[in-house]
Amino acid sequence: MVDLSVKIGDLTFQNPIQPASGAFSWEYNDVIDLNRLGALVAKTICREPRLGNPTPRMAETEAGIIQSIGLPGKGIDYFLENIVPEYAKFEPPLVVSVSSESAEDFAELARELSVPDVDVIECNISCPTRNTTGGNFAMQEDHTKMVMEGIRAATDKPVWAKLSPNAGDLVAVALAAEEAGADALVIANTFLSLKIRTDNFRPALGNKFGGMVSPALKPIVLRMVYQVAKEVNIPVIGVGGVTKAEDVVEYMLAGAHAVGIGYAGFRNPSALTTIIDDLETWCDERGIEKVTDLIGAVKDDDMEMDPLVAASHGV
Amino acid sequence: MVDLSVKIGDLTFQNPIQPASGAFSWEYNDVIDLNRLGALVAKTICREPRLGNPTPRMAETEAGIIQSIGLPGKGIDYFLENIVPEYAKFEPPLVVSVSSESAEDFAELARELSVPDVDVIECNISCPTRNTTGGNFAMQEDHTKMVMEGIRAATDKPVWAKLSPNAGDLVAVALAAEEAGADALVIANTFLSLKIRTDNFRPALGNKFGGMVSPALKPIVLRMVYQVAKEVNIPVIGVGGVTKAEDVVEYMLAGAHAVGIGYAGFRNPSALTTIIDDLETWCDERGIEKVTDLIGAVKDDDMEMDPLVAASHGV
Amino acid sequence: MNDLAPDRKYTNAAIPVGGVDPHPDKPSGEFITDVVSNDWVNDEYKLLVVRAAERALTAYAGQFYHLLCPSPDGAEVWMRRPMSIYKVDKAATCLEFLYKCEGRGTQGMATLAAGDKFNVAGPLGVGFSLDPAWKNIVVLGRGVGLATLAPLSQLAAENGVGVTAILSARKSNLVMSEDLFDELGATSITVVDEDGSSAVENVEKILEKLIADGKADAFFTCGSSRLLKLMQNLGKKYDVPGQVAMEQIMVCGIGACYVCMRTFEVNGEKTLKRVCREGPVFNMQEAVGW
Amino acid sequence: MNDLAPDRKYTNAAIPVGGVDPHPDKPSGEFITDVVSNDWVNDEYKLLVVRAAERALTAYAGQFYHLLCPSPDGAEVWMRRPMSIYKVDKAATCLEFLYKCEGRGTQGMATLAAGDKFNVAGPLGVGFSLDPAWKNIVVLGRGVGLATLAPLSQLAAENGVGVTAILSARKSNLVMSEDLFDELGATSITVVDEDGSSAVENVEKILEKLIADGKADAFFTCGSSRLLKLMQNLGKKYDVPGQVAMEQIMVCGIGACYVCMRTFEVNGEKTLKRVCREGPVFNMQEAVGW
Ligand SMILES: Cc1cc2nc3c(=O)[nH]c(=O)nc-3n(C[C@H](O)[C@H](O)[C@H](O)COP(=O)(O)OP(=O)(O)OC[C@H]3O[C@@H](n4cnc5c(N)ncnc54)[C@H](O)[C@@H]3O)c2cc1C
Ligand SMILES: Cc1cc2nc3c(=O)[nH]c(=O)nc-3n(C[C@H](O)[C@H](O)[C@H](O)COP(=O)(O)OP(=O)(O)OC[C@H]3O[C@@H](n4cnc5c(N)ncnc54)[C@H](O)[C@@H]3O)c2cc1C
Ligand SMILES: Cc1cc2nc3c(=O)[nH]c(=O)nc-3n(C[C@H](O)[C@H](O)[C@H](O)COP(=O)(O)O)c2cc1C
Ligand SMILES: Cc1cc2nc3c(=O)[nH]c(=O)nc-3n(C[C@H](O)[C@H](O)[C@H](O)COP(=O)(O)O)c2cc1C
Ligand code: FES
Ligand code: FES
Repeated sequence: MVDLSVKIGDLTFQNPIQPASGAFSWEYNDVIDLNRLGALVAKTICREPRLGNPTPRMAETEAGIIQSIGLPGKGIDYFLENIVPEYAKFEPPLVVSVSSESAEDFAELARELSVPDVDVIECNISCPTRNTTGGNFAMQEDHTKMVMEGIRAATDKPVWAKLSPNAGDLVAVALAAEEAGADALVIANTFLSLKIRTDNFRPALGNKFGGMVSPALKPIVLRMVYQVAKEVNIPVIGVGGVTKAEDVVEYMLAGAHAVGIGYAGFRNPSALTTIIDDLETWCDERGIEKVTDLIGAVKDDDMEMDPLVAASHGV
Repeated sequence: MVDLSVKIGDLTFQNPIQPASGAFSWEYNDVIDLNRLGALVAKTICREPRLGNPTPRMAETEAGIIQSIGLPGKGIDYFLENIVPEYAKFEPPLVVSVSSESAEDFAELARELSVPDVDVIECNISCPTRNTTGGNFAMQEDHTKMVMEGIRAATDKPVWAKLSPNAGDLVAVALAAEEAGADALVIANTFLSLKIRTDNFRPALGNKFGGMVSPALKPIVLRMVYQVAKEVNIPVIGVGGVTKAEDVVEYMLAGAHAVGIGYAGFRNPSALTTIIDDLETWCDERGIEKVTDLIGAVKDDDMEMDPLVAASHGV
Repeated sequence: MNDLAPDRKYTNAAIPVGGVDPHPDKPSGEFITDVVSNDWVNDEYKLLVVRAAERALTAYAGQFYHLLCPSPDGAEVWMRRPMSIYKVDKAATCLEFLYKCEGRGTQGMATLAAGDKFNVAGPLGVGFSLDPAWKNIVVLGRGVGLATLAPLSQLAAENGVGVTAILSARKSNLVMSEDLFDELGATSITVVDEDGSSAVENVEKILEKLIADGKADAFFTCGSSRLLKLMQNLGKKYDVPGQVAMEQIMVCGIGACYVCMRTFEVNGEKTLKRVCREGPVFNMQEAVGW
Repeated sequence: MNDLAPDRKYTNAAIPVGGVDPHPDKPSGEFITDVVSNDWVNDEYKLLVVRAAERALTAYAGQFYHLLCPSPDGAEVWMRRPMSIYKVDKAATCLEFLYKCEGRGTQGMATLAAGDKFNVAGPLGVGFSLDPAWKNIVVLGRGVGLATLAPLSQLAAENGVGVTAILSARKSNLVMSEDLFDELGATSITVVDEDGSSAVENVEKILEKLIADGKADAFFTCGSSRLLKLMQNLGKKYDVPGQVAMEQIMVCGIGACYVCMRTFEVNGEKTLKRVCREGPVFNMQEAVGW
């Protein structure tokens, strides 16, 4: 039987399937067995209690949804006291996602989150509805470097940087995060989007802009994971449009060590554990002994070309 | 009955519906009445005959397609001699899309295309599978400025710049194109994407990367059109995911003067003329007298907020 | 050599009727139910009856299911739709949903026919609760809000609590559940817009009469902001406790995403709560309308 | 107040059976056909018969239709699928398609049942042509390639041209159209992998015999690179002209997108042509395999 475990930094995860931040909470234990997941990932928390954005916070689009939740939550103190213990009842490592509008506060939050029950600090530096100077640091490499350096200095926990698909030069941002000391990169957050209702001429979301989420976007995020994984020396976690075991394989072939799943778990609460089962079957049927053999195994070094076209491309 | 005509620069188009470059040719006259379209838009041409990219050039994804055609064509001489006369048989203005890997050649091509039967030169500075220094100038504002300035100096025809959704700071690129003298902006080209086949571990396209096209992407492009239209003083043409009259309305509300349509015409060859009909009906049913009244008419200045949340946002 | 076929597969382990239940002790699950019937109740509402696995039948009044609606038009419906449980028929191992055909999701539901499969997740949320001290309660519902209140009346009947049901609708032919309420021994009063009887002032009179008659140990409502306000005012004035079932657009339905929040006023302080997790049934006095 | 419903509407003016044709003179159109039947021909192939508007019936051998396949799985099929016209039945105003169930598109087609609507665009492309000088032709097809060659044989029969059809398949129960070819008065020769008769050497012998017997004024093939090469070689050697129907993945089907290109060798120079517009039928000697 295939060995599904993957290592990211010094931490071992029993399989490469993780929930995506904001799409999961310990309450999913009402439906599935959380101990089967590769990791537990808490929703992004901020320092102060936040109410989040005006409703409606979600609208369906032609092929997916846009959402703008606005990082509501009861703040870090409540989180450490009441939520972390809920996650601690389960076995998989706990990844805590955190966001802030200033680099100093970000570092301080990371320090405060460095408690025994927290295994990884995921830095949500890419919330699409925040602006580049107020929380969405991942649009620009210098902002990314600055904020990640502060966090790195503040904690000994593994730190992961969650990057933005809205950045123009994602590879540069990724390299900046690596240089600043990130242990892994999570690619990607949501695509900044807008829907206008034609019945009342108003934006469909209370917050106007929202982040788009859809299986449709997988090829774009996959391209980003592929480009980044070729350039960095730290693990990449692919997040975007995973709805089945083949998608996990595709991300791993492109260079990802693991995947995060959001939408699929909304559509089918039992999706995550089923994808783990299916991935196991997929590997076993093909005699793949370690799932890590898939990482970066895309065959792209001998692209078959139409001979005539190859000639015209100087190959 | 509603007046569907729109002006872009000095040119009047009988309605805001145009085909998107690469998704249309005079051969569509076999199926629909080309004289009903707002404009005719020829596929991007280059100086030399080009064979284009290795096949397969298209693959279906979860929700859309990725494609990498590679701008095949018989070159500008053949185009001027044989293709322009085919388009000249029809009444709507002819928009000619052009691409090159160097700014000098781009300008020279624009000069050569400045013949009477050509009404607009659309500068495809955003082909996603070209790199930033070799044809995909629209990733960076300085490249955009440089290439568009050369073209502007070379021709008196209206020049439109087709921008890239892969740019990180699209507003900056748009402002650069405007400053360089572009008469209008076409937003946007396709999203750089990758699909890897899990049966043979190979990229699904012969050219590895491809541009994604799907109605799913409309909210992302709509957001770009909205952001850019707020900042520039030249018309914007929205291109991405239009499949019905309501989508045209949505783009116009966001600030577009017109829309380009690709995918919908592939799916339904009779889509474009039907969308024109439906748009007319939509406006008539609502007593809208001029379709131009819709441009930028989104009601976003008095967003309704949950009172509590509004307070927390300082409103 | 066909890699395209799996492009659109979704993955789940929803439990079919008669299937093995991997988690018999969990409060909620993803189930594949069998459609038994799906008939029009009036011009706007349909009643869907589905047969479900045993654990799915633990739903109680006020809880909801999150439904994966089929497409009405050949393209996907991307999000589930929350729907109150209208009736749990343990004998027939059936769940019933009463719904109004509105947008794509419910229009898709309307296409379901006997024999079709239908994926439902639940039961979810916190439903109605009855204080043993209450002998008589009043339920006031408008439109499809009655779908949510019907099983409460059943619960009350089972606990020997008397129910007066005030059923409000635009037109008399849109009043549903009258028979159901009658069957359960509830006294039902119908008010409609047609003859003005549904006017707030008139409903107010009816409620005050019930309070005076000792028939209103608690208030329950769903489906109308206006009627909620009325009950809140009377409840405050006459010290009648109450519960309200709220609605909000949902994504997860489980408490993870914070999409479904609404404003509540608890001890004079405003706060946001998740309709799917802390609700959909809330203390009536805490609700801030909708 | 429901803006969500139009989210997934597609727009078209496809012409239904009996509908007004806005462009009676145009060579191609978008049509909504009525499914008459859709039956299995063998384990892998189905025959779809649809009734179509008059103009849709102008298709001739080698031309194709671009089909908007329904979904096999509740999610969308995003691109049309090209399919040769298998038969035009003008009397019954029907089109027929013979297809192999492969991926999502053809699996979706397989779900069509009598009474369903099916959107087809066409007829498209350049089909087969017959030189009046030809008295006897040889068609050589493998697998579903026969679907493309069948109407050619009909065309030949109508023009008094004799046809020898060599039908190649993996197993004898996968040989289709034998009856059809027989019906048209063609001499059909079946070769299969099972007994080795489909081996290139054997087919070569059969073809050389036909040439020697004066039965091969022209060659036609479809469906196998290997057999194309064989016919090209023999064609060159014995100066037999020929035509081949090529396949390629398509997007527009009309000539606009340049997705469907293949390499051809014209007068010793390599060039790319659009399968949908310059083809799908090409001069056999110009094809560079596939
Ligand atoms: C806990 C709960 C229980 C419910 N019980 C029932 C019930 O028993 N019967 C019934 O008919 N309806 C019920 N609803 C409302 C039902 O969920 C919506 O009518 C349904 O989601 C609309 O889906 P649609 O695709 O048909 O419409 P859409 O096209 O999605 O929307 C149509 C209209 O309904 C509104 N709407 C969309 N989703 C919701 C939602 N989740 N809650 C409230 N309004 C929404 C939209 O804003 C829009 O105005 C309940 C809602 C909740 C939250
Ligand atoms: C002009 C023309 C006429 C054709 N006539 C027929 C016919 O009469 N009967 C028939 O069964 N098939 C015919 N084909 C092939 C048919 O188009 C493909 O089998 C079909 O598109 C596959 O769709 P799918 O969704 O089932 O498979 P997919 O899942 O899309 O693909 C399955 C396999 O088929 C290949 N394929 C996909 N599209 C095409 C294509 N356009 N051409 C060739 N291979 C493709 C893929 O590479 C893949 O290996 C024809 C193709 C062309 C170009
Ligand atoms: C409702 C919702 C809430 C989200 N909240 C967060 C969040 O708090 N922090 C974060 O980093 N990402 C958040 N995301 C983004 C997801 O983590 C993930 O990046 C995205 O959904 C793409 O993955 P998917 O395609 O599997 O859904 C949220 C997404 C959704 C749909
Ligand atoms: C097959 C194909 C070919 C294309 N070729 C070109 C091209 O030559 N030049 C160009 O500027 N855009 C090209 N595009 C992009 C389209 O013009 C358009 O920007 C894109 O398809 C988005 O619009 P849509 O969602 O309406 O399809 C092409 C798109 C497709 C699908
Ligand atoms: S719907 Fe996700 S928290 Fe309520
Ligand atoms: S499929 Fe578009 S040119 Fe042939």
